[in-house]
Amino acid sequence: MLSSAVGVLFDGFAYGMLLFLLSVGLSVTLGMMNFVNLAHCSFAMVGGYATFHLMTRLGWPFLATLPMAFLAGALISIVLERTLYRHLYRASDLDQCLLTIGIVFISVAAYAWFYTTEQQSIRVPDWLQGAQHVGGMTFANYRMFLVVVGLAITALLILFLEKTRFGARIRAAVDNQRMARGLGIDVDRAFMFTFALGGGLAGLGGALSIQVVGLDPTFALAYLVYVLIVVAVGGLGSIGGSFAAAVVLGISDMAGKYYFPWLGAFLIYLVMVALLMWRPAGLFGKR
Amino acid sequence: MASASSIASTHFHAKVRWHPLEIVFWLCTLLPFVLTPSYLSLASQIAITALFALSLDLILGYAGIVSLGHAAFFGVGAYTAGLLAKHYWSEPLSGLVIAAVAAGVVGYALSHIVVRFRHLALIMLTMGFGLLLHEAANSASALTGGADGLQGFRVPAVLSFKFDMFGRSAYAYSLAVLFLCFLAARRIIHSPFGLALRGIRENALRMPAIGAPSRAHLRKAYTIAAVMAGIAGALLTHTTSTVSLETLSFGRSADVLVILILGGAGRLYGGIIGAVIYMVARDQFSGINPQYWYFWIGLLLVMVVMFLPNGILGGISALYKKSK
Amino acid sequence: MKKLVVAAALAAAFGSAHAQQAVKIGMPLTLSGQFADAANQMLNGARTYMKMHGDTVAGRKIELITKDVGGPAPDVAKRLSQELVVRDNVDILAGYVLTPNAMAGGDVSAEAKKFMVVMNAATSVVITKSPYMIRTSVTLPQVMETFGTWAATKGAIKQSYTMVTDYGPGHDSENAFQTAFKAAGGTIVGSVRFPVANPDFSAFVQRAKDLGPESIFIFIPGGAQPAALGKAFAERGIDKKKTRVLGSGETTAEAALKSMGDTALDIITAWHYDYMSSNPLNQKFVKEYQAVSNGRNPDFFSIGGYDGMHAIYETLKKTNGKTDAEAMIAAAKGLKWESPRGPMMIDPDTRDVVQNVYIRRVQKVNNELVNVVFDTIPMVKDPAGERRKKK
Amino acid sequence: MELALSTRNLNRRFGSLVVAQDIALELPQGVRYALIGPNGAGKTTLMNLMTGMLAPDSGQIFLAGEDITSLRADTRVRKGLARTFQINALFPRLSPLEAVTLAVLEREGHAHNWWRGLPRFAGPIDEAHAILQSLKIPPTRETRELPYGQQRLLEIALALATRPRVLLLDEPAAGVPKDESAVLFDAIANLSRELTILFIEHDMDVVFRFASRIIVMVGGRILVQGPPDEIARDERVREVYLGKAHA
Repeated sequence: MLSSAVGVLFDGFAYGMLLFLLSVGLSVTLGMMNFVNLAHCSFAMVGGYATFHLMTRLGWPFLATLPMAFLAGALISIVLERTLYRHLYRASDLDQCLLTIGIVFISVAAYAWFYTTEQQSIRVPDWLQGAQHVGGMTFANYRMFLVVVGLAITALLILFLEKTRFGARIRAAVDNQRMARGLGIDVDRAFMFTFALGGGLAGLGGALSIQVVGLDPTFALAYLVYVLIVVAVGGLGSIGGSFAAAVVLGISDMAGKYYFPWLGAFLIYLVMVALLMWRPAGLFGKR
Repeated sequence: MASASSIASTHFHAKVRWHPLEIVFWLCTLLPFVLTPSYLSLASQIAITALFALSLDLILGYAGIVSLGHAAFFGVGAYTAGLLAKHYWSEPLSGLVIAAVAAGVVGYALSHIVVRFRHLALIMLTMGFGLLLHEAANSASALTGGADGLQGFRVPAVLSFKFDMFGRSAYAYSLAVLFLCFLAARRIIHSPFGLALRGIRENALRMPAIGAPSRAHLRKAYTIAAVMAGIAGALLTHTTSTVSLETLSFGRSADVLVILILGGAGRLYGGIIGAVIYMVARDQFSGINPQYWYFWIGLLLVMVVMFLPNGILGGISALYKKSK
Repeated sequence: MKKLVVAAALAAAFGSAHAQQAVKIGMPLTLSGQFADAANQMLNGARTYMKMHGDTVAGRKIELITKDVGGPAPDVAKRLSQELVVRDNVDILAGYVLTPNAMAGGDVSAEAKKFMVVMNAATSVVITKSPYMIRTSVTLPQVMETFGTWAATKGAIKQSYTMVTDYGPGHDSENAFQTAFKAAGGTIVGSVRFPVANPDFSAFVQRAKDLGPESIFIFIPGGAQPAALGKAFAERGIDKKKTRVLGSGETTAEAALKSMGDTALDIITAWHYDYMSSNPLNQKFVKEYQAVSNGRNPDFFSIGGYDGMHAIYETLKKTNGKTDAEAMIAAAKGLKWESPRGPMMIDPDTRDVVQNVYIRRVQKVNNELVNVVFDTIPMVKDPAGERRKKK
Repeated sequence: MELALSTRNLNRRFGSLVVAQDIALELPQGVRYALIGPNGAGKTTLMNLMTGMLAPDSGQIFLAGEDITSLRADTRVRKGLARTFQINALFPRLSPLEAVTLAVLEREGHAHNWWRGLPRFAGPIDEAHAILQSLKIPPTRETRELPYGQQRLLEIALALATRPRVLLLDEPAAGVPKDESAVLFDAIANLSRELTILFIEHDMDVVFRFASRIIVMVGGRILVQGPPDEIARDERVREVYLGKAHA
């Protein structure tokens, strides 16, 4: 029984990495900048379709498309931030909801138009296929890859934000706009970069998730619920919080399906409700 | 001293009196019978969605509670009415009352948890309860018929007016119930309790400092909103004789939130105007272009937010003030 | 007196014009949302038939009017069906990808007395909603009970562990397969249900692998699930010597095979159609279909649409263009024809589809994964429909 | 003499920071108390403890002899303990008349009535209107459009509407220019005699003109309390305010 427990923990952790990549950007924009960006998963879809397009239409290798997916997500978020979001930083959060839901609808229709409603999948390189069997335990290669990428991104993110001067400037601008402007920090540029970073990570997350859950134009709506759960449970504006929440929810979802499948979809919602009632501000929430 | 109290009471009287525009609006709701007889079933579903949006407005527009799971009460009302018609009797008016009570009980129970939270935690909890109820209805397929929807019941007519394909009695029934609930909502808004709700929305922290039991007020508002949402759900069951999991879905909760924000929250008419515009636009766009109409609805939402902040009514009243 | 003559002339003109007037077919489909792809495949199937057989029957032009229901929403489906009848005054209602929407459409077909053709919704009881309805897709008991009986008898399988998606059709398939399998002497060692929303199957496949039953039976809907299940199998792999994998046709659909790769070999499925079947009629249909849908291969939604149009064309020929429901349903009952899927008939009593059920195994044919048919149960009636007749 | 408000060894700390230590206060009925002390002495915290906005670690609070330590904030208000806030906590889009009427309706227990129209509650409306007139606040413009001084007066009007026995004023004249604050304190001065008032204030000549007794608080503890002339001469007070070097 122990072997399957380790297997489930590993799968859960890998699935958590995926959820983390998809939601960390939203935790930053929603938490620190107080901007309700429900279109966050559309950025993920942009990254996903960028990878799909490069691989199937232009024959790029899988790994080469990942940075492009990041760029695609970052680019689309810069465009949206500069044209639309900028005007709504001081608007009510309800108006922000309406704007971003509108963008989700537009993205769903646009991708259905360009890529049809067909369920897309990609051929990852062989060394990412199949699984390693170690002492009765199965570790899927792709999931190991996800864990490695997830941990690397988390380390880079924390290093960048905590250690570099530019990272410090972003945290300052995002934490207290007025004070940061007082110190001469170009807050607009910091906001734009924060959105780009969040959008890029989502794009990367979208690209990485094709192999696990597939990709079709309704991705932006289907995964919005899960991303919101991770952000709320993790705590606004805290990268560590999102990481912890993504891992907890990933493992509990996987374990739920394995050990008490009759609970099915109830489990992840029960875990969310319980965690929120215990820690309303989230596991590591600042506010 | 008469002059002192006269100023004061005129201040409140002015707010309560019916504005001529309101009367014109409610007369216009009768036009579909004459102008668009073949769109009456659409009109009936718009009236039902308007009632659903009105119920959300009570807690969002007036008490500041953002809910992403309001379809839970809509669905409870819909299923109660359906199960009643299937196992007991299919007379709709009594069905409405029982559905309203059922939704109210569920609303009252959940309100004890919901009022203790704020901001994102509150939104996610309402969403969580909505999703849990949806899953419960799906797995209790023996009772609810699961994904295939509740089968084996029909609601033939209301007060000897047969529900038929043309939707005449459906629209009359939905509109009448919408109007009655609207009157109730209007009374509530202009009552002391309505003033207390607006106080909570304006400054929830100050309310205890003036001796207001905020949580009790919020619980009552949440329950009233649940009752009204349950009535809307039951109306859909009666007028279409169908009940499905979709009445409990996250999609319906998100749609009604979009409709209310589109129309403008906190103005009683926001939900109704939002429902008319959103559903007519959706019907026309999807008629022209069944596969990609989402694009145009998305564009409409973006345009409204960019040019009419605080929804259509909010934007118009701002333009009106600016022009004065 | 003069007025009377003019009225009569008008009526005559109008009457004869009636014969030339187009036959309008109203199609409420889930063209947006989660089931948009299924609706597109079905519509392309219908359009392929019209391209192959022309768009006029018995002197009347055929016109398709599509509306978007948006998902499993019977209230919207009912309203759209009503509007098609009242506003667009269609002669025939057709399409209906999902069961709740078909149920709602059935009410309108009965009330408005309109001939109705269900081209997919597979829950057996749908057919009872209107006396003017026929079905040209499949019913779940028709395939799953047949498969359950086959598995315990010809398939020589003693035990099975069932895994189905947790929603209406999933529950029906589970109970159909289990009752038939047990009736034919097999034993069910356990069952599990996947949540509809989250298509990540690795935990379930891992659990089935660890249990190592003699066989597992899988039912999943079309759309996102087959590819995701395929990936989970490719990742986890199933010890084919210990466990034989049985499934509904969707388990090894085109998208699933593409992502499963060789782990799909030897998977045994039961279904009524496969686009790779060598039947000449099917080869022609697939070629024409690819032209209409810019290169997509047809699936069981497409064949449902294709055969639905065929039934409409044949019925109109027999009533030479008259579209009143009584005449059409009488003409449709007992209709027999050779479809790309194989022989087909509309059951004269239940108006439901009667067709072959094929047992297939995944094999490599000139290194392409194909569902090769190795057993056929001919002209299977819907068992649930038969039981309803006895009641 | 009946004690309006008293506390017995009230303690509260935030981690290592002690904000209140064995606070023992006794405010007799009708006396005007000033609470002074340097910034961060714990003056506002003491008010938050007494009004139930903040729960004490230990100790008790009595209102007219009744132990209200465990009561909710809104229940304490209904028992007669009202307060104003240092930073305006008002209702931006309600008019002053609506806000004060709401306070009166809550007091009379009418606020739960969700069926009768507001105009039918002439009593509370008139009472609210009278309070606003007494403090010269325009009744019908939206609160957010009022000048800052009048918003400070509205804070007091809201507190008065609850007909308190004890009124806690947290720097009522904060941010109000010199001349206007005189008007403000005149309004406070001629409030009814049986009303016990405790106000936090930094401006010493205002304190000495209005307070009949003064409490000096430092580092979460009460240093000394007494009549104004005694406090003026007290060494410790001068030390606290002028710092040791100058003493």
